[in-house]
Amino acid sequence: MSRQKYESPTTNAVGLGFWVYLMTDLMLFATLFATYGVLRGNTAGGPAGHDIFSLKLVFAETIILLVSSLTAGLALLSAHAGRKTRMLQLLVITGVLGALFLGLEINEFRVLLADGHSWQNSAFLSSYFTLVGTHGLHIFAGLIWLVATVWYALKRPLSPRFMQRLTMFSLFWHFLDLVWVCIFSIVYLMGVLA
Amino acid sequence: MIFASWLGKLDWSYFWHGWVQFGGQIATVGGALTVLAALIYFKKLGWLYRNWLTSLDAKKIGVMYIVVSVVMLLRGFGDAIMMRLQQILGSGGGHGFLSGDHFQQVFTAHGTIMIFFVAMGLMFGIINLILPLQLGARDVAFPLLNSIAFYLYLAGVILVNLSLVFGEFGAVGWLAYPPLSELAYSPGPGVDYWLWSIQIAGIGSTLSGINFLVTILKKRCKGMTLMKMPIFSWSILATMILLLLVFPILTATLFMLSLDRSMGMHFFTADMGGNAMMYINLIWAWGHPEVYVLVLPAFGMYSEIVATFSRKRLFGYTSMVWALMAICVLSFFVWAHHFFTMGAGGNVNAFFGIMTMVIAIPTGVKVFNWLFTMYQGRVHFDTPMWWFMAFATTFLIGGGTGVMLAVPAIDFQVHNSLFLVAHFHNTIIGGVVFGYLAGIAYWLPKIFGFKLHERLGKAAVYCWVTGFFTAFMPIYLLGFMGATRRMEQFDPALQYQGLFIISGIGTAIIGLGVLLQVVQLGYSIWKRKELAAGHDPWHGRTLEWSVPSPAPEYNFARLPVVTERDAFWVAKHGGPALYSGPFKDIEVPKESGVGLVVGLAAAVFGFGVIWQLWWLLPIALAVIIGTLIKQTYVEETERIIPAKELKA
Amino acid sequence: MSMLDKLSRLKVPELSRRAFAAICALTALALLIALWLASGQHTFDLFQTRGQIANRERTLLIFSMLLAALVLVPVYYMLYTFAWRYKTGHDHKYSPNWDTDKKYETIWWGIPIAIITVLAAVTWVTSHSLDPYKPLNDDRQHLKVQVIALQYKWLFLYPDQEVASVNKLVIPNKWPIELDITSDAPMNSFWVPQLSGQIYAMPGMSTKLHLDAQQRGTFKGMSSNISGADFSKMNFTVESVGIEDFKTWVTNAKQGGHFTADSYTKLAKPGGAQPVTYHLHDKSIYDNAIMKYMGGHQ
Amino acid sequence: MTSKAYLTGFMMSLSLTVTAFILVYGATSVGGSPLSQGWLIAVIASLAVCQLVVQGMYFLHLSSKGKPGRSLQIMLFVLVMAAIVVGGSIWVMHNLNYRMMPGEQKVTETIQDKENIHHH
Repeated sequence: MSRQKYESPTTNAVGLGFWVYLMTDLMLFATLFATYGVLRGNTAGGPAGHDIFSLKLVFAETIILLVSSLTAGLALLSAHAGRKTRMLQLLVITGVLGALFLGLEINEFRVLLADGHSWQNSAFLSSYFTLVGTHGLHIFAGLIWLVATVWYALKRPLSPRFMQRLTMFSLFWHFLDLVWVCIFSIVYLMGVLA
Repeated sequence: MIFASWLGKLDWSYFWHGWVQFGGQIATVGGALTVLAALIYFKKLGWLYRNWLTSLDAKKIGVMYIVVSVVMLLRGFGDAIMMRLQQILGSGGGHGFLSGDHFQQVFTAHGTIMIFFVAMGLMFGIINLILPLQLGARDVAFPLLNSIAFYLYLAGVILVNLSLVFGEFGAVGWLAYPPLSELAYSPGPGVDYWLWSIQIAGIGSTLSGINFLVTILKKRCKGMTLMKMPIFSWSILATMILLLLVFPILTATLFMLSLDRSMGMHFFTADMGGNAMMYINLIWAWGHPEVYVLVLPAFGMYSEIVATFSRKRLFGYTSMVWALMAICVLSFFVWAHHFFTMGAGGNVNAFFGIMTMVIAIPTGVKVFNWLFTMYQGRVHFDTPMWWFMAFATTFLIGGGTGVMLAVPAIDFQVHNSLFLVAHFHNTIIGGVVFGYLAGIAYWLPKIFGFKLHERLGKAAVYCWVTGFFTAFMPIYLLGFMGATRRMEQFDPALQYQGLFIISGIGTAIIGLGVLLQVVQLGYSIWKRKELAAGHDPWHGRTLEWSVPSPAPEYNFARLPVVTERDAFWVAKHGGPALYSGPFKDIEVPKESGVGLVVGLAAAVFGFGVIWQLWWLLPIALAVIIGTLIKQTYVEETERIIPAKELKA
Repeated sequence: MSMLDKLSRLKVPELSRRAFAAICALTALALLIALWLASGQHTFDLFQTRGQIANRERTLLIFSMLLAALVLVPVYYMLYTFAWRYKTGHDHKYSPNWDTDKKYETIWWGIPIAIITVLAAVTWVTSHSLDPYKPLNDDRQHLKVQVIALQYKWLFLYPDQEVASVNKLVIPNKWPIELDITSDAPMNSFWVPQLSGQIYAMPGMSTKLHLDAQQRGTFKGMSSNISGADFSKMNFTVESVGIEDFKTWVTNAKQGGHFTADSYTKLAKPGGAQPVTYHLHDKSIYDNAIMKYMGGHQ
Repeated sequence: MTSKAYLTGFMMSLSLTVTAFILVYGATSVGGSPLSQGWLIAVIASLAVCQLVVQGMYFLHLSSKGKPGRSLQIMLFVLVMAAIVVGGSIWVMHNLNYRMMPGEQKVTETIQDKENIHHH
């Protein structure tokens, strides 16, 4: 892929608007992290982090999301290079990986519920499910956006408007990976250590 | 618990709550039906849909914001009258006409409506009307997003009014502190109505914030650097930065409270590890910056008005901008002054108390700058300037009592007392309401082409100020007597009734002021020919006065080029011409129903969660997502206004 | 021609008429309030304070009102004189482009900063000296009272005196009192305006408040935070009595019914209550009322 | 913006992630870890921050120079404000939770003296 001159999103209005939206999402997650930080210890007699987290599963999820972030970036790159089929393939891979990540997470929640550790049992579990679940919902929204983008691009050329939307999507997907870095470090790794 | 039955919590008994509320139900439903009947009778439904409901012209959306806000102001004011009457009757030994629970619903609705659906509505309304014009822009950055944001606000309005007709409203205060607002103590749908009406309106506010921030940063005309921007636009820039930083905190906190109530989680419940203090901490981390979000645009309007009516440049433009930014940042360090009495340590209370006082410094600087704008000016006392004098007279007392409240050891004695109630009415009525009414009186000629009747306007200002003092000085005194807030009856031996009666008289005088404004509006519309205002009725200084009144849909036939502050005043007095060059075709956004559909679907989603009709939620979400995705397939979203039409 | 148009053509000097109307309104309001003051015996709790803590809070309140007036009076003076002197039509100096002046700006950045620094210093000191958790400097042992806010009534427990009292807090005059406060209901706020500032009462948590009464008498107490439909009926009285009277009150109370965990559960049901006293047997009622919300261990 | 940049960014993130997981996996397995609890958390936090910086530079193309500098400035400003809200909340809540603890434990805690709560 050739070298593309990177035009930062905040130069045009739509890019700046989307970047500002990402910042409001950052504040939303900051609030959920603050609440998790405060309620972490309130297990109300129930299990704490180290009792219910499995490092192997989280490691798998993290790697999957990281790879999907890479493929999303490469998809944007090939779009800039005008290679539409290559872009579509990479976008599909990103979608599959995203869906796999979501599947693992939902399964993780299902197992927790089956073991009787539902979000109704303690403030810690409530804040854990909500923090990780909100990130999951964002991933789900990203997947819907991805499907819509691929469907739109199937029979259409790579117009500048489409390129703008694909750049927004890749920003969103990378942003979610940044949030996941904070989640696995603070919730899972530090949770298991405590 | 989740799939109890597809009818959820719906129950016929929620229609009937006694005769007093029946009056409210008749007023709400009756009002809506009469408007609908009038529209059908005059065959205007199609006209309304084509020209207004689907319009993406920021000015039309602004007018819609203001119309809805004025209606909600009347409803909120009705709540205020009911509270005054109840407290008069309840402090003389009788029980009044409202039960404790009903009284609590009235003041919860009063607070929620006045802040979210009157003040925020008027703010977004005036910004939509004036911001693009002041920046020399044809439109806001994202017209469609603007429409969606308005209809999310309208969805909130629909839900809060629906709670009066069917169901109940929260009986928990306008910020619904848990554990009282949790399921254990508020099992009914009331708190959910409160929660979802402001959650949906709050998301609308965030979208508007993004829209206006990008408009200011990206849509200014050629030559208008940030430091040459009118001061009102600066106040909106500061407001939007503040709004965008704190509304996500509200969204997250309300999301967590709704998860507690709808899915049985334990964020803020009294038991199972929940911590109600965290809710109070978070809601005020949003709450205090929110009141600055409301007052900063009013400060911007006062700066424009005082400069224009004193025929002078605004004194200390740079220090005014610094003061705005200082308030914007400092408002992030003060929120805990709302719960000094929760039991935090001396260090925490002292820190937040001192930071609250520090914020009074930039506010004080702004007042001095307004005074010295009048100094050696030629002050013309038209209605907007009267509103400024009313603001200066009342807000200073509010500022003084605010600094007193900032001292924790004093707050221990006056927290949640009627002294506090009088203080925040002082700052909100004196600062925000007078500011937005001044803004409407000042800019209405630009949007509709006629001035409001001067003498009626001044009479209304006179009633508002006299009414305000008569209504709230007794409330200050009651605060000193150790009367706490939100009580519907008092021990007659305390002899509070006299002061409540005086306060009732004050509220009646304010009511007269509101009536005068309604008469003024009607009279001015009736006599709009005589009251016709040219493009520059007040000898204005900024760009919005350089376009004809009423301002055309595209704002500027040719985009202006600006060289200095007060661009229009400079151009009027021998400066370089604002407009030059040939007329070109103008692209104007086409009408779109996306906002309307997304807003109504959001209201349905809210209704579904409130009454636990779970099957409604995926349908509403599918409609929202589907409409948005369909919109991405629409290619031509603009229509052209040909150049020759502009020359006419 | 409509009446309004005739009115608007009146040539009365506008500002003087407006000033006259404003003065007339202010006097009318002052008269009304004076009438109310004369009509009965009114106590201004925040000023007619009867407790050591409330006395110091009152001085602080008056100090801050004076400080605020120090700023407001000159600003009001400038506001109305500028409005009058620079009204169009009055002959005065007109300098339309004079829009900055370093000297003035340093004054109105400087003076507020100075005043705020004074108030900030006072705030730092008083936030610690009047901290509700800070015991009164009195070498006598504080009388320990445990307060539980229930739905729409107050329960006062005297563990050392083995007495339980509903809606009436009897305390020895001029004696330091230490209150541990919780709620077995939605959040409330314990407030006796004439004796001290308020402190929240929250379920599952225990807050502290220290106060005393400097003279005998009955003082009004209330919950100053909304906690349900009848929260406005959650009033109680504080009676400050002589040491001997307090002792007799305790002995009489101990003749009353026994206050056990069951009687607490019955009392905790929503509803009002008349003042009544019991002989307190179970000393752990207060801690159990908190532990109930802990759900296992903290 | 080249595929090489994305790949290097990916590899750096991958290594940072793997290091963090190995550290914690080792610490919680039978052998235990040489570092104390506090140090481990500090190391994980710094690894996370490094990864945020790496992904910010390579994936979000944030850099201090030129036009992309604007988005970095906005993000840093928001991060500072978020830190104020989160840090402030945790400070306030920690102080409140401590002072809300029932019974006398409060008396013995060292914070006791700092908050001048002395019992005779």
